[in-house]
Amino acid sequence: MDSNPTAGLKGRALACRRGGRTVFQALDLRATPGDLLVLRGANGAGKSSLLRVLAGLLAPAAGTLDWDGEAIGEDPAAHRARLAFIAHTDALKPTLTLAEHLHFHAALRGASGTNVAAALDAFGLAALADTPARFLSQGQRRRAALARLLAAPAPLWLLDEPTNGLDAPSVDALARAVARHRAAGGVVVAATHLEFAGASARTLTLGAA
Amino acid sequence: MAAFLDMGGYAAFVWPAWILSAVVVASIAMTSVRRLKSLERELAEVENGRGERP
Amino acid sequence: MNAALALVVRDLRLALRTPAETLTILAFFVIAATLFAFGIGPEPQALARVATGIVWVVALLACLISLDRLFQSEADDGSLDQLVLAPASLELLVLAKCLAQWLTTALPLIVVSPIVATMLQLPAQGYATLLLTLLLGTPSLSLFGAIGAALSVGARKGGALLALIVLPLYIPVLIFAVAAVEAQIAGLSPRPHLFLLAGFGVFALTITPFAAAAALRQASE
Amino acid sequence: MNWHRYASPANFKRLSDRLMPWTAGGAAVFLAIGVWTGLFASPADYQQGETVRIMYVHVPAAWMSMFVYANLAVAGAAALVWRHPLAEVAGRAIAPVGAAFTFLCLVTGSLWGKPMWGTWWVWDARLTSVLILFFVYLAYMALNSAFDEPERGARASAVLALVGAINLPIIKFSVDWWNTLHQPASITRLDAPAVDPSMLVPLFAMAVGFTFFFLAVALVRIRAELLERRLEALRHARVAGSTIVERA
Repeated sequence: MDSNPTAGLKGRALACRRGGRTVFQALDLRATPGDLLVLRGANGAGKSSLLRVLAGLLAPAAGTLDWDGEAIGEDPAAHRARLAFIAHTDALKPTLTLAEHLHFHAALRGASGTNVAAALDAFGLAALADTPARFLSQGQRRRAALARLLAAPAPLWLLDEPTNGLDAPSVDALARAVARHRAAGGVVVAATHLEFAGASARTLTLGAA
Repeated sequence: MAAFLDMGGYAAFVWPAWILSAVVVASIAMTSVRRLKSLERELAEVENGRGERP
Repeated sequence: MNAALALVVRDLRLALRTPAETLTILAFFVIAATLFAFGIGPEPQALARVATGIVWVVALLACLISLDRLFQSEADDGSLDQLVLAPASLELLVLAKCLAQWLTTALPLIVVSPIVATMLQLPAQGYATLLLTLLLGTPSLSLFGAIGAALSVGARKGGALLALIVLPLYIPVLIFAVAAVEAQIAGLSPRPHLFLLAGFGVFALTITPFAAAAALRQASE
Repeated sequence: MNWHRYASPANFKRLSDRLMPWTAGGAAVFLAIGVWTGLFASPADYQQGETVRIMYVHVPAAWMSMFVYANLAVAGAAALVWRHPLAEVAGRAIAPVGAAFTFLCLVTGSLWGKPMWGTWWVWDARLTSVLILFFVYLAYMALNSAFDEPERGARASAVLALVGAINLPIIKFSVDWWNTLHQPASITRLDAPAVDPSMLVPLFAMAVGFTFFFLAVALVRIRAELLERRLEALRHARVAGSTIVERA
């Protein structure tokens, strides 16, 4: 990747208010292509709120947020197109099979379905492709949610507690996917307690007031 | 005076209409002011840290 | 475009996989109509006089009931975030949800309505216009219902919040539709009422995407 | 003119203290004139007799129900477009007042209808439209308080207020359409009674009096809402332990 100084995600003096109180304020963050930014902090410190601000779901009370030097508010559709957001919930319909979920997700994001098989395989779900979601365990459901990252490729990954309910091999699968994504110049922002990412991760701690 | 109160035979309709209007206006005013006063008291307590009610 | 199409296909697939939901709506439609017969009495003339109104009111309520989960189910399992974050415009996706809801609820109601109308002794010349008014009117019910459903995502459970929000908006549909059928029965032309009904549908089509999308964006803040 | 500074309770208190004498005073003066001319100093109507006096509260109440709803829609638009906290709070504060006036309009309409038309409720196009407006008020208030977060309720009901504002004229049209279709010959078609000049004074005085009263009460209720929001924020803060940046 060119060493363009403004590439990637850049937040300046971000503030977020919810329920009339300030969740965080005067927060700066930087994640250049190939970076992993890990968000740390106690519950209620605003990790999830920050991820929703980065995704454009929640407007910041103050501050600016740029991608490649351009404010994300300039072209919301482009920002939505460049990100993949995995929240606490797995967004799985009980009666739909895993393959159907991923094909729908790919179509929803305007991607072709060619990556679905690879996505399932990467998270060890190839054998469960035609299994309705209601039969899956908590860990399998979590892996199915994470498989969306590969089914519809996007440069910016926003992950909220991705390792919840994952067993060790699954955490490794996620770590491998994150490493490959970073190597390809992608940006990953993850709120997590586990050290799953390995080397060279930036850390931002919230709620250290 | 009685003729006035009788309202040409329609007393049963004119007076309730006006009395209800007065009641509605008065109750709006009273409830609003009372609510404001109680909130002011409560806020004063909480801000000075005395009132510990969560 | 294929994002919206994919959403319609997914919702139709979900509906086909859980037919119970659609069947319960249809069962409600028939049972509620028969309640009116018990209330008004079996004499054909008495029922015929009010048949159009009953069929339409009960169809309207059946449609309302099916809308309660339209977006709440998406919010519960986290799909709402994915819809709001899709590159495709949320306004378009809202229309896709409305189309899917219309196909899975209103269409079956329209298919069943002649049976209910017969039970309520609807005069013979009214059937064609009844079906036409249902075809023209139910889209407005799905559209305005979607606004109500989007607004009440995340609201505290219970109560008739959706009904309270949406029913006043249904009044013009009910008035124009019943007027059209009754005009037909009385031998008059239903055309003016049908045009108003269709016009109201176009109006609903224009404001629903924006109102519902705004409500969904609020819900996923 | 930065409106944002009025969002803080202290600033808004100064504004309302300045406006209160004018609004409350205006209400007292005009309502006094209205009551005096309406009940005592105006002749009975040649056609309706004394029942015309009911009109002096019924028509102003109808005017208020629409005037307050217009305010609600404007506040809603401001809350959605500029996300102004004052607009969000104003909606929640004034909706009950609008609903109360609409209820008053319905009851006085019924009290007026009984001697005129012989029944407590007549599906007259105007009365029916006011009834529907009453339902919309109830829906607004229900939606406004149907969420744990006050902001969420305020913005959701703001959308409803706007959707309602666009729909009310159409609903009014459809009710008129419905009314003309089913015009029962039996009930005499009571058009708006010929309002001769002596009636204008009480009618106008009561309407202006109600409007001033509404403005005065709105100031009080908005202040109360701002304080409640502040209290809510303080309680949240205590729970979350995070500091509050600016004091009242």
